Amino acid sequence: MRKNYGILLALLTVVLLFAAGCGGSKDAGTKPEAADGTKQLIMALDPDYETFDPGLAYEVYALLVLHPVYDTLMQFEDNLDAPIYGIAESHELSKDGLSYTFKLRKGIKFAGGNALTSQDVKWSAERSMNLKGNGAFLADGIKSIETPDSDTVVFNLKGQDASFLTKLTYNAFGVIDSKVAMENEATNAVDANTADKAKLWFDTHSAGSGPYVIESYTPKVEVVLARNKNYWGKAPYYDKVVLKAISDPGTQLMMLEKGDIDIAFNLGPEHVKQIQDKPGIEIKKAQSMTLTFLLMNRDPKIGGPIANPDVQKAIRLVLDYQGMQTIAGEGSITPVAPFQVGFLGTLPPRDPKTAQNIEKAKELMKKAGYEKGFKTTLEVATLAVEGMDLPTLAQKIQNDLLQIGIETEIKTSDIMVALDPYRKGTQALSLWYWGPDYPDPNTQLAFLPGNPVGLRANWTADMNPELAELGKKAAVEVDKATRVKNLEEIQKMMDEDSAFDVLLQHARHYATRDNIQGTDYIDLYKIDLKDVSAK
Amino acid sequence: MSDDLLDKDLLRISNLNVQFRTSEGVFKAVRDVSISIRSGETLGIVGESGSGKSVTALSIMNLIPNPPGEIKGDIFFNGQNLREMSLEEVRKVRGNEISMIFQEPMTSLNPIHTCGKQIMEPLLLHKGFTKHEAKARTIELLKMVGIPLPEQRFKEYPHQLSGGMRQRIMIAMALACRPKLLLADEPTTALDVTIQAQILELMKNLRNEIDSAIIMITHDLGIITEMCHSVAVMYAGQVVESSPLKELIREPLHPYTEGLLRSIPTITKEKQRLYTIDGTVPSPFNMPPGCSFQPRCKYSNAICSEQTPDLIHVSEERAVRCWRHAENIGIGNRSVLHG
Amino acid sequence: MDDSVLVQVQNLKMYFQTEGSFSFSKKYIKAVDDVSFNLFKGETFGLVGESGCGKSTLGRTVLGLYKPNAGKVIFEGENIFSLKNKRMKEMRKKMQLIFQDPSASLNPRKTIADILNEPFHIHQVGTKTERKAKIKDLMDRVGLSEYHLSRYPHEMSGGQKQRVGIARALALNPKLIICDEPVSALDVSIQAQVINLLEDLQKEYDLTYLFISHNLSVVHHICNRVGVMYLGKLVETGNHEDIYRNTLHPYAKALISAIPHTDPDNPKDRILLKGDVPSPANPPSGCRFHTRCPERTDLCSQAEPQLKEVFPGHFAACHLC
Amino acid sequence: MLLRIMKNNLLFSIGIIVCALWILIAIVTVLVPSITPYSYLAQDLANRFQAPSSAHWFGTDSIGRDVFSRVLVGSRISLIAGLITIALASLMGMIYGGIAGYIGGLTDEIMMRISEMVMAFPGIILAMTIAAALGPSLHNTLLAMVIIWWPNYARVMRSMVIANKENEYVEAAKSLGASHFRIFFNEIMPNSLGPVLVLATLDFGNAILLFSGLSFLGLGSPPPTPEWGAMVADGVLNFNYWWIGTFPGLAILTMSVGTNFIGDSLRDFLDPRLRKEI
Amino acid sequence: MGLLKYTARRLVFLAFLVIGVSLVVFVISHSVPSDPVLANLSQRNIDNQEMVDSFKAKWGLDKPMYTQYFIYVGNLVKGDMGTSIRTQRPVMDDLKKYFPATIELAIFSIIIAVFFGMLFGIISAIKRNSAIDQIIRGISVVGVSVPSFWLGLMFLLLFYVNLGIAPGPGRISPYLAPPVAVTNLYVIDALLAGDWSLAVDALQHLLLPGLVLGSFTMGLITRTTRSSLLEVMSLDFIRTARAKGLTEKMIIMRHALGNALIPVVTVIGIGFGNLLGGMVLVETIFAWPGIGQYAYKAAGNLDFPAIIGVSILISINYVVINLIVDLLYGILDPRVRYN
Repeated sequence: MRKNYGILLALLTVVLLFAAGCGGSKDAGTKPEAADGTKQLIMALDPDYETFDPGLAYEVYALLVLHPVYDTLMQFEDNLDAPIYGIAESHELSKDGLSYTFKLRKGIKFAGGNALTSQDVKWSAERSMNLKGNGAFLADGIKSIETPDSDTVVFNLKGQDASFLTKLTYNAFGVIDSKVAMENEATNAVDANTADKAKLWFDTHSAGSGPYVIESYTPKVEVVLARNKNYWGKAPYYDKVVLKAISDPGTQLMMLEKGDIDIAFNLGPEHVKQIQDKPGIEIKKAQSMTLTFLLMNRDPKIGGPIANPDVQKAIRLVLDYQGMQTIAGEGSITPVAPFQVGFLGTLPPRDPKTAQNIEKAKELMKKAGYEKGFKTTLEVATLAVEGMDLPTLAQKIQNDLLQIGIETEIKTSDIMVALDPYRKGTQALSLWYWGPDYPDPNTQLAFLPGNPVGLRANWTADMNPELAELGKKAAVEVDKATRVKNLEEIQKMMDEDSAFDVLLQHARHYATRDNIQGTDYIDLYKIDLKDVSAK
Repeated sequence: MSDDLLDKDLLRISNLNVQFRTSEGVFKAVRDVSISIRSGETLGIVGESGSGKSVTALSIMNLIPNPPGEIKGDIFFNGQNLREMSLEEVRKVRGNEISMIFQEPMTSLNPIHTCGKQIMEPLLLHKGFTKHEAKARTIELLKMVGIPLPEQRFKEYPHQLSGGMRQRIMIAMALACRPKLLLADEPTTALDVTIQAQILELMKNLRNEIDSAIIMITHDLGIITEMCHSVAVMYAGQVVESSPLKELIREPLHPYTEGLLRSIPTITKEKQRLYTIDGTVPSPFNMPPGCSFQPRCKYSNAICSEQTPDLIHVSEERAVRCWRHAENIGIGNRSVLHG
Repeated sequence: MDDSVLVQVQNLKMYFQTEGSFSFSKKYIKAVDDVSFNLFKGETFGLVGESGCGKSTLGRTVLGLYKPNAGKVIFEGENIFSLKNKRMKEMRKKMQLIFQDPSASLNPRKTIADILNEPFHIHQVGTKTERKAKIKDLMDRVGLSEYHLSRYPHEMSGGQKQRVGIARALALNPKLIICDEPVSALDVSIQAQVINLLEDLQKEYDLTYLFISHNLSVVHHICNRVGVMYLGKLVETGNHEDIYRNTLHPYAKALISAIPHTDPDNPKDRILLKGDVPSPANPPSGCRFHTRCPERTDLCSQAEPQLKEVFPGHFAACHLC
Repeated sequence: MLLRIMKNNLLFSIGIIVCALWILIAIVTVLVPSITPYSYLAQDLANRFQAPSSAHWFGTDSIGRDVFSRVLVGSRISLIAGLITIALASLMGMIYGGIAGYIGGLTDEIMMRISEMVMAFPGIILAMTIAAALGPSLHNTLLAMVIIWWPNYARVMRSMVIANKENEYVEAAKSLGASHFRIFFNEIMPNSLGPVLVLATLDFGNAILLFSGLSFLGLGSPPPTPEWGAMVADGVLNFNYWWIGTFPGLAILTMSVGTNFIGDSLRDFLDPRLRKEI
Repeated sequence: MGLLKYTARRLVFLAFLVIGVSLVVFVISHSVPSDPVLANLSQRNIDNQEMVDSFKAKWGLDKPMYTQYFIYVGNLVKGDMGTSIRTQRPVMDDLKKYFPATIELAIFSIIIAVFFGMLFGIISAIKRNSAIDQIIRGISVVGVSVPSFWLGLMFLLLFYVNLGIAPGPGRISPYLAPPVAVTNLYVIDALLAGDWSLAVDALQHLLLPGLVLGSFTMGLITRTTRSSLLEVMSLDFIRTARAKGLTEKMIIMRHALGNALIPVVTVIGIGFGNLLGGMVLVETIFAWPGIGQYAYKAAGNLDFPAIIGVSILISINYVVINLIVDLLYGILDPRVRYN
């Protein structure tokens, strides 16, 4: 008996290995066309999405999937300055600036066949608000939503909001087929955060009107989007889009080189260099809206010597921005203040060659009474920002700070764990990244003293009342010229006195096979999948 | 050597030397051993632990692992020199014409096979029996060695049996192919006194039935007395005396044999202080010069520590390795068995 | 009891549990089951029986190494099981143990000097120099040389190791030594040396021996009185002469007849017992020997025979006696 | 003895030489930090991602540090991590297992069930959780490793103690009136240590492996500590600069192979069952 | 009887284990300085007390620890392990999704490890101390010593990138769709669906991670097989088998291997346990969507419901594997059943 098992086992293994070995040598290297001729796009990325419920999803890559699935009233095409219409045809703003009235395009059907009405728009927005998910704050300013008729929807705001149209581009305002959703236990009621049971359904199904529908979702493996046959607009080129979850950029690169995938989305600057001259690959670069910055706590109880504004200024002067840009890769820049280049009113970035002034930094240290330097901890989350490893950058900062005698010990932790002390404002010196919540400079006002991010450095309004006041004005200003003036003034003030030092505005590096097009970078969506096609 | 000598002897070992190469050096386990046995005879080899008696038996079967062991000398079995046979040919003799019983019935049986399977194995291997025939013969054998309920025992595993029963299984296995020679290496040492008596009785009865020659290896002179016709006494790898049993008991020639006989307490003897052999067995790595027994021998004189005595015949059937007897007989009369 | 008695063993029972502690159905091996006998000062009492009969367990229980399930061991008038720790430690000096396997009973990581120093160390006896002198004396007594002191057990022969074991037992001047198969692991020529040594020491130190052995010839040689054990029970006790020449119990008879004899001219009739010793976990009813007894009657399987004095000083537990 | 084993055993000799070399490197780089061609911390952004050359034998990493120097300096961390883990885990396991084995009965049963629970607990997850909760640092990681590791030793120690408890020399000590304390530490412990030591030698490589695995996952000392596992992770990040990950990986391999060769040979040597001689 | 009792005892232990393991994680979760609530809300919502409260209410984090624990155990009995804070899905669903991928890889690599490990071990033991033995021992030690994350990297570089003879990371080629989920073992599901090429593709993807993951176990099995076989070959019953006249091959196949396998089974069990531990690293390198990556993410994010879920799963696995090993023991070794 035993002997027979042994032989069986041996045979089985040999057969398996043989099959594996032979097949491997034959197939690897080229991506065969699907047998039935369906056109398929394969994109590899390191996804952070955990759900595709448009009312709950708030992750960086959520819109990559949700944008082609759920239509929104407003959307972006390529320029983040001004949103354009999505399923809205036109809109009017009331004189007091508190009421937006949208007309919907006619004849739009959901993928399931139901007609899209203003009721669906209202229902979807209310559901998002009541689910109290991570993205719900975008709807904070909304007082009420009215639907005078089936293709008109009115948003009444609590106060003026210069960025309201931009906010509407988010998936929180993605229009859901409310009938289908309610069949699957969704609700827009006030108690939706406990009564709504549709999340699991939304993870693997969709009820939108966009060009694609979610065909399947295997967490950590792939999301498959299939063409929406009822789509109202121009049909996308690909029948199927497969988003492969491949967290390691090196692996993405390998697979791209092999032709196993069409897009490798999470490449670091260094990976790109590797494949510069490889045939069949097109390298894409774009300005990302992601910032990396240094948080310097203003509370002496937490920050110790770091809390001293002169020390903070000295740190800003001693850092080698040029070196950091080398690490972050070509295309990265250093804005003066936490306002991204590309947004309205942003000042030109620092010149990395002249930004560093060690002598002056030393003087400031002397002035602050820390001529001999001090020891502190530099906290950093273990993750990569736009392909740049944050702990690597931390080591560079550690090295630079030594020049004015600041000895740092790097403390790394997982992002979720690091977020806790960051949000509580208990970190003395920490390295962080920031992506705008919505593509409008107003989102950056959070960095001002007294505002949420400012408070994480315990930078209270009374420490710089002038700046805080200006920030409040800028938030509600709707006139473009005044906005620009205010924003520029804020940046100049923050260059002089700030609890933050913006180190980098990153470049986004990715690569595609050179036989596809329409893969340009849009910070909000990353890539607009419906636009991708073969050359 | 004459032909009739070969004819008479079923087994004749001459000048057997076995040595082991170990990390501490070479040690000679068996030195110049010559023994012969005729069909139907029972020969006892007696000696203390390390005297080389087991190694001698294993050498006959060519069971000494090589390396570290090395065997030299001739072993004639049925007129053929086993030492000159190929391993393949030796295997055909093993378990078939010569078989062996070991000391530890506990460990000498494979724990994961049934007793029946283990007894059947030599039958299938050497006799070309079918499984059915082999099973029938095995049951027969089990009955022969006095195992009750043989059909049931056939299916049982060794650990389900007592020590005495296991040793009976070993005997059945050894006798399966009706061997011409049976080597029994301390077959009862691990057993209790009453069980030992059973096994010895069994072997005595079987000896009459199967007509094999038996070499009985033991440290217990009592067992030798009960079982054997003739005896070879071994000390430090050498045969120091060989003799028919009764003569040996009555009149031991070698001082070691004498000491051995006198130092054993018996229930027949009067209570008196025991005779002792002083000192201990020499280390195999560090043999004394001359006679190996000389450091412990009360008769030793100058020559004993200078020259190694040969095994000399003092009569037709008796031989001894001792200078005392060599001198008694005189150089001229010495009939040297070998060398 | 008179002064001549050193140890009284009364109704001693020693059971071992076989199943784990979480088990509901507890099973016991009755290694020693209701055994009583006396040890007289200066005598050698031989305890014989086959493996598993409980003779070693009995020896160790008498020494207090096991806590018995029932019974008493009265040493010089005191029941050793009711002694407090400190008193018990004192008592330990008076009784010692010699083991069967001389290599197993010596700690392989200690030199002979360490091993022999241990009794003195444990009981805080003597100064360093006193101890040294005493150890030297002990080595002398058991026939070892001073240079052996620095050796490790594995560097010595079996006989030498057993001498060390004897020396250790003697160190604290005990009154009772329990010899558990002291010669059965030794070669014949060495066995005689050790037996002689034990006899010499007994005379010299006025020792009492409880001599446990399966070798009836050795027991015959060394013992004044003998007890025969079978399956945890004492089946016959008596003087050396009584046991060997006037054997009462059928088991004792079989045992004695099973000894291989060294006289080729007088082969004797042998009583062959059938079958094996039953398991002590599940002993037979009535007389425990009835399953193998050539003389059994119906009564034997029903009633358990008690040890009774058949002749003066000669006890046997058999319905036929 | 060492030389005698070495003479007959090629693998053992290799193991001894490799380990001796690493220990030497670790000691020398601590005593004479300037012996490395570059400081292991020196950044040179102009010369980042240099392939192996005569200037940088193992190339440079993402911020221009010399990989060779970092690999050399990294040896001390792996050695210390292995040493501390094994030392603490074996000490803890020995005491625990020793007590369980010596007392026996219900105590033993309960103690062994508890250790079995720890063994059943997925160690690496426990380590990750501890490191994530307390923040990654060398001593948190080592703490986690010790917590995972000790039951192995407890088990071996217990079985040794149970086996040795039955030895006659223990009974001899008991009959002499020795206390439990004395019996345990004087008679049983010394004779139970052998297998534990062999296990410890064999385990040393495993501890280095686990440690490097944890530091690969970012759970070791914070940067810029030149931990080999973290350096391999760096190599994965910078995939196509093969040298960044390959050399520290080889360093882990050689150290782990070295200790395993030693442990393996020692076990063969000390295991009497494999040295059976007639 | 004994077997049933034994199994029952193991199962009782399993219940204790689950409670113990979950309790340990629970205690850790409540003694760490980090706050999972804060860790899992977005940057904006953390400032919104209403959001925080509703989050806490949802996960029961506002109740005292022991209440939470009782709630948890109560749900566990009903088969509900709570909801992962990170994925927002029921932990049970997550485990069902990720575990098959891990099991498929583990089974594949254990097959590789057992086959080659035993093969190498047997060759090595037979050719003891020869060059091939040294080479195999070297390989097995390297197998045990090589850091899996590094080996995976090297394998991918060599076989996938440079030589192009092996497929890349993942369970199947990116352009293929996974088979209809039945068992969630892709190879089996593909075969069930009758898609032969998909099954082959899935098998190919198992090869590299399987080798990397199995290298440790393979080394362990080689080592154990070798030493176990050597040990068995020195036992008495092997001498008995030789004395019966069996050839070396027969001795190894019929008598030695069966006995030598017994300790190997334990090692296979240990190896299987180790595989699940080593998964974290290998899955990371090979983008394998299994329990290891899930656990890694869960631990890093202090997603305690998920951590407890994974821990319980793996602990149960450990106990079940041990149980299987013990039962196998009983099959391989007849002595076990009766002791």
